[in-house]
Amino acid sequence: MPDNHEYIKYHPRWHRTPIPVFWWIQKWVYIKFILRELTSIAVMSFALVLLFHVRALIQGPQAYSDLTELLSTPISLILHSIALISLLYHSITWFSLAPKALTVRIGKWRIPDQLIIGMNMLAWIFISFVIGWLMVTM
Amino acid sequence: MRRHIEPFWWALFSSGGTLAAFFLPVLIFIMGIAIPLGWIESPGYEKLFALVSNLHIRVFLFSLISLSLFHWAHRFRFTLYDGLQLKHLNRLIAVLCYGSAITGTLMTGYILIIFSSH
Amino acid sequence: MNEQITLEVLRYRPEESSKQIYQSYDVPFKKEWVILDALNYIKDELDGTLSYRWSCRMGVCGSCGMMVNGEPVLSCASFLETFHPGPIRIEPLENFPVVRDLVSEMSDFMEKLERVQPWLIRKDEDPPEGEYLQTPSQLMDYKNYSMCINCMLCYSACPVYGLEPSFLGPAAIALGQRYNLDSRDQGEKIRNAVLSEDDGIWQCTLVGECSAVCPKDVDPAAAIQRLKVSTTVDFFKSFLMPWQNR
Amino acid sequence: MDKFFHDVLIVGGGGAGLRGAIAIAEEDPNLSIAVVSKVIPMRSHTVAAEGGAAAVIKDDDSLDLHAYDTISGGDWLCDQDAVEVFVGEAVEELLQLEHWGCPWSRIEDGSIAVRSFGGMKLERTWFAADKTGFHILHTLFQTSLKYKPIQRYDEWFVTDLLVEDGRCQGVIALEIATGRVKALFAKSVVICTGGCGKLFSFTTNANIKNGDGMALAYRAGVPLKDMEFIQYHPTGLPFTGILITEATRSEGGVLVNKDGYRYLQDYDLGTPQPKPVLRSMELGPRDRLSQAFVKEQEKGRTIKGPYGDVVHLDIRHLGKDTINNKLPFVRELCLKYENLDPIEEMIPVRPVVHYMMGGIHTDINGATPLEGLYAAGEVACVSINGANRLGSNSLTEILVFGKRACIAAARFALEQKETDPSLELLVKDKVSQVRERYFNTNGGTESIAGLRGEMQKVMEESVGIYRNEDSLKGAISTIFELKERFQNIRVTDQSYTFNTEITSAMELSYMLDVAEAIVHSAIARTESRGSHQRTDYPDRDDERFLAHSLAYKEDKGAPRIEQLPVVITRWPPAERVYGK
Ligand SMILES: Cc1cc2nc3c(=O)[nH]c(=O)nc-3n(C[C@H](O)[C@H](O)[C@H](O)COP(=O)(O)OP(=O)(O)OC[C@H]3O[C@@H](n4cnc5c(N)ncnc54)[C@H](O)[C@@H]3O)c2cc1C
Ligand code: SF4
Ligand code: F3S
Ligand code: FES
Repeated sequence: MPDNHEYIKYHPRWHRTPIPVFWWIQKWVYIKFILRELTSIAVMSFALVLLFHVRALIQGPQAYSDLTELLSTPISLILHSIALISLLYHSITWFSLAPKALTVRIGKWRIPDQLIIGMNMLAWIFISFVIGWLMVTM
Repeated sequence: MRRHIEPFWWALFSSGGTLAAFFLPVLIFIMGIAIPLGWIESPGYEKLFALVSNLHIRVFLFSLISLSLFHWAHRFRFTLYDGLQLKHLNRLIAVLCYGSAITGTLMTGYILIIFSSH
Repeated sequence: MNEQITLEVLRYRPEESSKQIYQSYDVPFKKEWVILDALNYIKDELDGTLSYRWSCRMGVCGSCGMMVNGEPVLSCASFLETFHPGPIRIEPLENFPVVRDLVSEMSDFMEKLERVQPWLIRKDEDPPEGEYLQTPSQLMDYKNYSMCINCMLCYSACPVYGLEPSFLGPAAIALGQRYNLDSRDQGEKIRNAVLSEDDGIWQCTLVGECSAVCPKDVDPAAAIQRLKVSTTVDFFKSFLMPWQNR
Repeated sequence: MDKFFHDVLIVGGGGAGLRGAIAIAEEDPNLSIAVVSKVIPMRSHTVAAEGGAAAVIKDDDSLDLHAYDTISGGDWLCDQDAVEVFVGEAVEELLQLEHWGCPWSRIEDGSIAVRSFGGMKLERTWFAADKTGFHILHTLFQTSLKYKPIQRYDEWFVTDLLVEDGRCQGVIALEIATGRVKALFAKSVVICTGGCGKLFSFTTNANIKNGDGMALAYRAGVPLKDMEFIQYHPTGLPFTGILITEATRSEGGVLVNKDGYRYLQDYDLGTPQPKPVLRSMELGPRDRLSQAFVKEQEKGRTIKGPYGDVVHLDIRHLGKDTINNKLPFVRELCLKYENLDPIEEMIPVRPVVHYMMGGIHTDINGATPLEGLYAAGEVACVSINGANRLGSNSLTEILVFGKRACIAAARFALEQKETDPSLELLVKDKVSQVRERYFNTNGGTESIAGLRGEMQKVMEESVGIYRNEDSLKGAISTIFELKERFQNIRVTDQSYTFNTEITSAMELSYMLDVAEAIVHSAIARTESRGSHQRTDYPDRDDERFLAHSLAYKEDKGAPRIEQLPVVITRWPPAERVYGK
């Protein structure tokens, strides 16, 4: 027996804790993270809905009014509400993380993160109002 | 130096995310909630048709829809990897996600092109 | 003044059992004590067999990171008072193999750190007579990435690293970016090639917890995001202006 | 039996060890270099240094001025040849660090910024905000990664030197993670293990500063030099002993007693001025400031606190911007550990054990009297610090002499043949000694923490800022007794895996040896000089004591204390004058 058998016997014996499949429900911050990631489903779904709008426009007034009817069903309203909430969450998280990706400088002065977030939010609100106003006055 | 395709997907993901963040909430609100509930009056078929006939609008719609799909494809790919620990299905998931987004983009392109011939 | 507080310490002693077990200790509750003082009390007065790392007791050597009530913290910078009335759960840092008790194995990081080439790379071999000039604002460009004490809290908070231990991880990437942004450095290309490999920045899904737990405000999440932006810009540049590739 | 061979083996991965390792790798890439450290190198205590590193760079400064400040600051106990080498090589070392990427603070045009420091006549302290040591250590560590010949043994604890044929040929070390005890052979060995502040309970030093290297050399018959000179830093936070850097005062912070009075003016340190004046008042040397505190305390003019008396360090008048830009770490530490914001409140401070002027006796190339053994950094005594080190000289010292010692060791290694196989027996013997001594010891009764506490108490009480014959005699017999009791130490942890109880026991035995050298050196020096203040011999005595003390370990009983004359080149002993 080698004279150092005692330690060889115990080394290396590291303990590894496996990560559970549902790791993301263990902490509130991870839940928020996974919800943020799941907003992409709403993004995708509504992009497809937009495409359906366009398709209905091509197919003529009849198809379009069918679509309008479909949109007024409670199911559609619920789904749209969920999508809206998801997208609000998406927009807010997206803009709050914007300063992580870009630093803007004016001369030597680096624009503080809060200001970048603020400017994005303002632009967002502005765009939303313009689009809303266009739709109403069209 | 090996060139990775990853920056390409990421660029699509982040431009899609940005467009979606700016435009989608208000569009959902108006088209999916306010108009169906009658809070806002629908502009009507004719006006909308005219609107979409505008080339600029169509280019915009194309970018918005297609990039949103890529945004989803990229994000969802990682959600599947990490959230469900499906890393070993890496290839398959990537093909499915980006494949769907590419198909969606082709469809969008097709529909918007035939729109102009109406 | 004789108030006590309970610490539930997750212990692992490979020679005795392959399982981790919680062991409770009652220690005096003192306002000015940090968790580390309580552990030292246990080691000195109650149970000499408890193992953990520490050195500076002033939040700068980076050796005393552990999970306290589920959050990765520096135990020399977290006061008992915050967790009153207890009990307080003390566990080794998550996402690392445990060697013994609260001691985690971090050679993985050492290897990764080396991989990002965290030293100044210059094309010209001869440095100047005096110093390289660097204005205070150029210094500010990378300063906060140079503050990393390698405490591993960020790795412990990053689920992506937990799931995929091959991920280069927040601190190593931030340190790579630290040299990239240093006005004296010319090695960005070489480093970015490593940083954007499969195990590099693209694994990060911007969970952001790395920055949230960092005791030195290094903000590794931002380092990674900015690298994504700059690598992407380079990627498109190399398509549009292939003559620039050399 | 596991064996490892290297050309040069460096014990310690702090600033001195890493600087030296890189120097060897650059000198001769064919040499194999081992860096053995009981902590991962970036945990070394160099990381905690805050204020800065001194070197002459500005036009109005000169090497002679730096040398004079150092020598007078050291109360003429410095070897002047060493000081000349030191100030001469200082600037290239700091520039070298700059070229490796150290983020030195700058002035607007992009050149290096310097600040004033205690005891320095001109502004010559380079700094990286108030985390200078941190940046130096990380720059060195990260740079060292690019040199392939440097092989690290992280978390290996050196337990013994291998000495055979009157030559040091390697070390015995314990791999902490596995409990293996192995021999690491080398043609030369450099000890860079840092200081021994943990001999005292109230110290700025980290848990790992136990004088390991001093004890290793001492046990191998190498003398320890000037061990009675222990620096108290005047501004430590009560309870934790966390250091508030001298830079706080060089930026303009002032010390006041309980009446808000700048008491230093009463102790021959100049008169208060609104702006900091170099070599005056708060910018006097550390020994004098710490002594003034004790005098002030005797007069009852200090402030009572739960952890001993304090005075106040006031930086409120510097304003938020200066504090945030130049002293961010000071603010962070106060907020975190004292729960006060120095922008609005005064900081309570008291003198705290900080630095060891003495150490392993070496020549100006870092060579010890034992062939093949070198030393550098805080563990060594070259001596450039004399009876009192000036703030910001030490970081420079670890670079200059870390490099010199390692280069000398490398050159020595090149001349040696392969290691002698007859060492095997010695190794077997030493390894089993370590194993029998610490693993499988049952039935001891003395607790590690208990003995350590008693040692710290006696050191604090008897070998503090002021000492006298009686206090030292008491300390001598207590340390002797503690050493006896150590033979009966209790080690409850018998695990081979990351056993930190065994390493603390070993550290305690190192500290007891170092303590022995300190108390005996202190009693032999019947004069007052620099940080060694004897109330029974209040004056400096150049007739008898313009000399270093050398403590040699004896097999039994007290160490033998010898003297070695100080090297004087151009600056004959004079009075130390501050504030004029
Ligand atoms: C709080 C603080 C602030 C300071 N500020 C300043 C300042 O502003 N300016 C200045 O000039 N100086 C300052 N100093 C002093 C200076 O930092 C130190 O003197 C210097 O860093 C010592 O460096 P070193 O390389 O000799 O040792 P260290 O950095 O202490 O390194 C010692 C190394 O030896 C290893 N080691 C020890 N024992 C063993 C063993 N048994 N086996 C294996 N390895 C071992 C350790 O692991 C470590 O790697 C300060 C000191 C303190 C405590
Ligand atoms: S980035 Fe922050 S959390 Fe991560 S290792 Fe560095 S200091 Fe620690
Ligand atoms: S937590 Fe992890 S996923 Fe990215 S932003 Fe931080 S590295
Ligand atoms: S002990 Fe050094 S960071 Fe906590």
